[in-house]
Amino acid sequence: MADELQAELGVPTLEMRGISKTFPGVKALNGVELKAWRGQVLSLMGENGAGKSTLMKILSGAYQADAGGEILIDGQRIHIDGPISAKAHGIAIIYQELSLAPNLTVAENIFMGRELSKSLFVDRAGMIEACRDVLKRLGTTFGPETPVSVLSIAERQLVEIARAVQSGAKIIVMDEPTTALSSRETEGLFAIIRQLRQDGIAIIYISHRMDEIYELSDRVSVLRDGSYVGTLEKGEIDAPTLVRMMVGRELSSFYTKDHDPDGTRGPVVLEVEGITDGGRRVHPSSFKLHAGEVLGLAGLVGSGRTELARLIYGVDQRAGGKIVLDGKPAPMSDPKASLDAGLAYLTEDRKGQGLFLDMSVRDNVNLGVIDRDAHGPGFLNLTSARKRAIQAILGLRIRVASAAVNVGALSGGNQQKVLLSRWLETNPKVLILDEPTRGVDIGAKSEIYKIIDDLAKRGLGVLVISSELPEIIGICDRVLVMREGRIEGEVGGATGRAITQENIMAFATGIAA
Amino acid sequence: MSEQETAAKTADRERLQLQGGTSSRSAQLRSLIQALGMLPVLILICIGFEYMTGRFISSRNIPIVLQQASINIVLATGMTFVILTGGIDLAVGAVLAVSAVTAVAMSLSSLSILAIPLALLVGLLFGCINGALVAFLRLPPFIVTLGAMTAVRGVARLVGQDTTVFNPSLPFAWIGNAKLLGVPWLIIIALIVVLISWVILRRTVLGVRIYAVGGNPDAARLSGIKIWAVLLFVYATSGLLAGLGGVMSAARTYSANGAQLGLAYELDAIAAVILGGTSFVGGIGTIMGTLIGALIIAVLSNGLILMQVSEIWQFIIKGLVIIIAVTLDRYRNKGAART
Amino acid sequence: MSEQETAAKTADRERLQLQGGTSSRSAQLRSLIQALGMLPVLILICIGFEYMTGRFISSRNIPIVLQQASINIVLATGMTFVILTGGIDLAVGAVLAVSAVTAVAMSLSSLSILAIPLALLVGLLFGCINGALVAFLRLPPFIVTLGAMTAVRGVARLVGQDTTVFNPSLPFAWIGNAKLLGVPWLIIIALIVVLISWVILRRTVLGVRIYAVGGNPDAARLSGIKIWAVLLFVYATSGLLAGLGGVMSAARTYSANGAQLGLAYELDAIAAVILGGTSFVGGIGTIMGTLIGALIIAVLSNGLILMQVSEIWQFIIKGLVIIIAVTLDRYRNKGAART
Amino acid sequence: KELTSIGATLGSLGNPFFLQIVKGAEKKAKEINGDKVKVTAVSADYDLNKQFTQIDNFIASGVDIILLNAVDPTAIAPAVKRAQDAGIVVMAVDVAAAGADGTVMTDNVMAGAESCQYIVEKLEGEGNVIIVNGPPVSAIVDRVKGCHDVLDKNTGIKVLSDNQNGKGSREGGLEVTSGLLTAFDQVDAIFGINDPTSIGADLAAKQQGRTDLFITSVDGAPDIANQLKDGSSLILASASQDPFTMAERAIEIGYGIMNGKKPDNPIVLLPPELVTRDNVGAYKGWTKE
Ligand SMILES: Nc1ncnc2c1ncn2[C@@H]1O[C@H](COP(=O)(O)OP(=O)(O)OP(=O)(O)O)[C@@H](O)[C@H]1O
Ligand SMILES: Nc1ncnc2c1ncn2[C@@H]1O[C@H](COP(=O)(O)OP(=O)(O)OP(=O)(O)O)[C@@H](O)[C@H]1O
Ligand SMILES: [Mg+2]
Ligand SMILES: [Mg+2]
Repeated sequence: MADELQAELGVPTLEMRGISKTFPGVKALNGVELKAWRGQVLSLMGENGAGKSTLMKILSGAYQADAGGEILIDGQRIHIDGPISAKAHGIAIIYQELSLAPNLTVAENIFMGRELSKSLFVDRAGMIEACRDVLKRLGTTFGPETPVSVLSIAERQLVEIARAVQSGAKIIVMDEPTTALSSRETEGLFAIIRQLRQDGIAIIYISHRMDEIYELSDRVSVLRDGSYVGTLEKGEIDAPTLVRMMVGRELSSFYTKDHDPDGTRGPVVLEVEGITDGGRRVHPSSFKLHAGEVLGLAGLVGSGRTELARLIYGVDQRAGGKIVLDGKPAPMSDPKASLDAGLAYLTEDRKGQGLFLDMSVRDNVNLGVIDRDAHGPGFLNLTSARKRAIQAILGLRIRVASAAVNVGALSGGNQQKVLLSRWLETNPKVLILDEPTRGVDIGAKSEIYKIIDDLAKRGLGVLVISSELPEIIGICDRVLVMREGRIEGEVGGATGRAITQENIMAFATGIAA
Repeated sequence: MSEQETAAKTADRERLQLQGGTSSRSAQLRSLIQALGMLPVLILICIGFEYMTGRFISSRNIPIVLQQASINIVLATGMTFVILTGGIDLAVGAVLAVSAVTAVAMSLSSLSILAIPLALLVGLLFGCINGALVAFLRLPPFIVTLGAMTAVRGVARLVGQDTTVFNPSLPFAWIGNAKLLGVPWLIIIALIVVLISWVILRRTVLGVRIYAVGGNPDAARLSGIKIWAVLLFVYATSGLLAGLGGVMSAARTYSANGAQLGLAYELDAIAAVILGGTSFVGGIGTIMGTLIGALIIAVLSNGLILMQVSEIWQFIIKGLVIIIAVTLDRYRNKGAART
Repeated sequence: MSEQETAAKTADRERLQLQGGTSSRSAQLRSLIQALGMLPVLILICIGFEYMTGRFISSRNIPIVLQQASINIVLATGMTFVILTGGIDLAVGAVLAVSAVTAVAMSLSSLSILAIPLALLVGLLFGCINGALVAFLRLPPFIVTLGAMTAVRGVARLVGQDTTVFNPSLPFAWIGNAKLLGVPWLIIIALIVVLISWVILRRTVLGVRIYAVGGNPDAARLSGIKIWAVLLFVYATSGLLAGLGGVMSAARTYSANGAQLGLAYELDAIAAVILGGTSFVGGIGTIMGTLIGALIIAVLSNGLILMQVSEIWQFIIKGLVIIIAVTLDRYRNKGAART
Repeated sequence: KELTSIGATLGSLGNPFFLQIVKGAEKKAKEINGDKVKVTAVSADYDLNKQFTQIDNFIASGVDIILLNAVDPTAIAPAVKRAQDAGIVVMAVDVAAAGADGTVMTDNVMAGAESCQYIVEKLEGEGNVIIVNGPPVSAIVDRVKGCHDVLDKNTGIKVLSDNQNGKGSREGGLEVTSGLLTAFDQVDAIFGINDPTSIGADLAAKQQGRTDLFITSVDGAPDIANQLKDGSSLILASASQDPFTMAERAIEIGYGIMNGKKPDNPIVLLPPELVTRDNVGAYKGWTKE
């Protein structure tokens, strides 16, 4: 089969053979191979920590592979010793962990390292013009002159995508480009990918979202524990096979919704009334969250979901409105007060606002509760800290050697699990989860869904913000939809409108109104 | 400090949001006001001094203040480059000393024509050494330049044989004493340095890359920017400008002393940069801000002497004014954001 | 600096990965070696001096070195707290001066029993002011403490009426001159300070929070940490320890001079912290590293005088050794990472 | 006893004055015991704590004589005592040091007085004078005191300013004097606390075209001597010291004490000599090797 294909398509545009990578103490990659052809989308799949990003970072020159492997472009053996030589070979990459300079504008970021110039001087106007088009095709609401520091995570992801597309590379790697994108931006991206495919670009696409894989892939290669498992051709791609290849076992149920089988909701635990930041990002919004309920918050990128959550949690200054938590008016003016009152918030920006990359898994897991555990006047309770960390590692299947490892050394999905466990440990009454499964593999995702379900069963109120509609539809009892800073509508529950993609999108895009 | 960074970013964002509807012209105006930064504070201080002494704003005094500021402006400009990449250069005072000593000593020799080029070269050389240590060995800039500050100070004393070298008929004394169309050369030189630096930072590819390296070195590296080249450039520039500062200082006093000259100048230079709104974490800041920062410092020194405040109180007032100045600036920014 | 930081962080990360398969015992051993940091360099320098002078490692000289290091150890410990949060405290030298002057002046009055408490209180007070400005007004620490350094210096001179205050029968002179079981009190005090600080940083909730604030202030706030409290604490501690340094200095010399005492001490303290491996960006570093950094600085000063090197060459050698020391450390780390 | 090593801790090695002290000490030491003597000079930068440290280091390295330019004449006592207990002879130079075995110094009060007496005479008891002060160390405090004593006796003389610190350097003198000359329109004379300060003041006056005044100083350093000779500067007089001889004398006395020879008078006060434009021809300048 493979040989036939080879005959049909000719020499692979990109071939990686026998690539290994050893981090001190960890063999991240072990003799991995990969073939990609121009005009095709090769998807790369695998559990969190399987080595996908590492393989791609070797391709982009961010890491050096161990001796022994080889990389060929159009059959020619090449040597990549850094980002510059990778670029010279026409390789562009969208990193999983965003790598933009926040102090520069969108255009400057897109052209970073290959700035346009007119004689001696930098040609800002030219760069701005040159990226207008890509930004438009991606459907961004911001322009090329916007400083990146003001963009949300999703918008930054769009900038990264624009950069790779703009670069004119012949091989483009996209490492989980859609984790923060909602369906509309994803559509925009897919349109571009199809265009690129037609233009004869080889695309390597990494994602944990099955539907995207079906939609885009010409072929899927799978990694497990740093080893190459196999490749499925277009016709052979189906979920059970993929899951078996990735996880090594069958996955029974994906979405879990065991709580609240008969729709009898508990008492209201969180009541938000007319909360607003003065109309800049969030117009007065009100809703009620019941105990034992999983409430979804859907909307397009930039619709203000994150901003609303931050207002509720007390991160940003509130201009009006009130909050009643568990029957008591909560004067939540800062995160500390919210936490003490029993409200926890998982941020969507795990690297920027969530994790302490230079601190251990143990400390990261325990940070929300260290003072509750403390002995006497603030001495650390090391025993309970270790216990919690180990429980979290085992319970969420975090792939890490020990609780003493710095979080920065974990793969993206595993970092997400560490962050999630911090908030679970605080034992809140209400939990706000902003993109809880961002970058998490299917196995772990179903575990997180199970956890959310369990939390609801235990009587917590859970507010889930997610850009992944299937996820919202799969686990929520009721869904609020935001548009342009307002809660535009509600589906599910007593509304009589079913929780479907169409109903949600209707509110999200404003056609319902 | 990242706490403040965050605050600043939020302010930024809010300011930007504001521009939402408005035209790009008015956005430019806003960013100009932004760039002016501490200017209102500077003007306030000047008016205060004029009010209290009646002599501050005079055709006699203003050139004196500018002249006194000129060396610090030159040093602070170099420091701006370095701090924009997230580094620091503690060695500028010592490099200034060694190049001043070199310039005067050389002017006494038969090759006095080489005095200035050699002094600049010495500055450049030490700058390059610092840059190489930071860029290639990836040592922390603070320690590298602290070590350099100590070692170069020793070299300065060595070169000057540990005394004051003095040349009453210094061939390049015009730099420190003559005027062009009524404007002292020291001031002209300082302004030219500021101008060139502004062009480099705002109008060249190198400038964009300096900001990129300071903003996110990982991203800069991954996008193929040669970080070592950028780092080497900024430290070399800082060294070269410290060398220029040495020439200016020598020209002004006809002499140089390796042990005493330039002590603690690095603090003044850094203070000017930070007062001017450049951030220690790198990637944020402007040359114009630095210019204003340096002027604030010079005006304070001069004005307090004019007021004949005793030295003790000069210390206290200067310290307080510096703190008050940044506080005002913070509030001004907040105010702008609210408008 | 972030370039290197990144490199260092990656090295850290890689080092940690190492523990992967091995037991937690050996992981602890490794992290101990990690914590030792510059210790091998320190030992190397000591052996070098002993070899060259034959007098360095002697029961007479070692206590002298330690005693000389003691004040810097105390200051650098306070500085470690501050730098761990990503800040800096330039005012320690001036605060040391004002509290030393206070202590001696008070000891001359009828309430001499209050000399030490009052001096410590003065240090604490200035620390709290710095902390409040940084924590509540969110001003950049460099500018705040630069302003404080200037203003407090003025206050120190004011308190001491600009002369040396001297008390030949200082009631607390034992601190600077007496011994306990053969160990000078200065050394004992410094070690107690180090020990307490170690406990705070490593064994208390506050310690974890200090690292958290330094590592990622945004995340710290979202995790319910009161950033202002942490910042206030670290600057207050730095002030208090500078006050303690003032008492130690006064006890050692029976006197204090507001204008001259403690000049540039902040640089030595910062150098000790950074030599000890603490990172300027915050969140990374240890007290033990700082201790070793301070010892390296003291050993260098002492050893070079023992070798009767001329002062000029002392400067040059000191500067070079500092740079070489961090370079060695970098290579040691790289080596470890490769193992 | 053989003289093998000398430690010197001095106010600031940046000042040529102190360098002459080192040179003088080196010369005398060589005379006494040839090349076998090692002189280590360090700069205390006017920090008493640092000076204590340096003295401790000298004790540890086992020097025979410490040449001490005390940061503070009284407060240095404990350190002096410690050195003496370790069998080291402590010689104070330029500034007194409580408890020292011997002292050789210029009479700084007198130097200030002589220099300012010149101002009084030249102005004939009428005029406005600026004192450009320096770091508050005893030598300088004494000079200013001597100067003030003289000026205050003349009711016609008005001291416009005496509280600005020129840091004892040219740059500082230039900066401070620039400010003061802007602040006062009528200035007849300036007293600078040392030669570098006065040279700075001279530059400032010239830059502003203020040639209607004159300057006096203390030190009598070579630069000043030259300027007095060629008449190019506004500096008309400087009360000279002789650091080189000062150090020679100190080492000589110290060596005597080492070998049990108590000097008749442990305190030697070298009188300053006022060098002016008129007598500079006869001035032999600072003694040199
Ligand atoms: N810089 C590093 N230092 C040490 N170990 C690392 C480093 N980067 C990655 N690893 C390890 O290598 C393995 C593979 O990581 P990688 O990031 O490639 O996973 P991934 O397949 O991209 O996972 P995810 O889906 O979570 O992004 C993980 O075990 C991770 O802990
Ligand atoms: N602190 C802030 N101040 C001003 N504008 C902000 C701020 N944070 C985000 N924004 C902007 O507000 C808009 C809404 O962002 P928000 O993060 O709330 O959207 P969201 O619905 O959560 O979508 P996503 O997180 O998927 O981008 C974005 O355009 C963003 O640029
Ligand atoms: Mg990955
Ligand atoms: Mg969001």
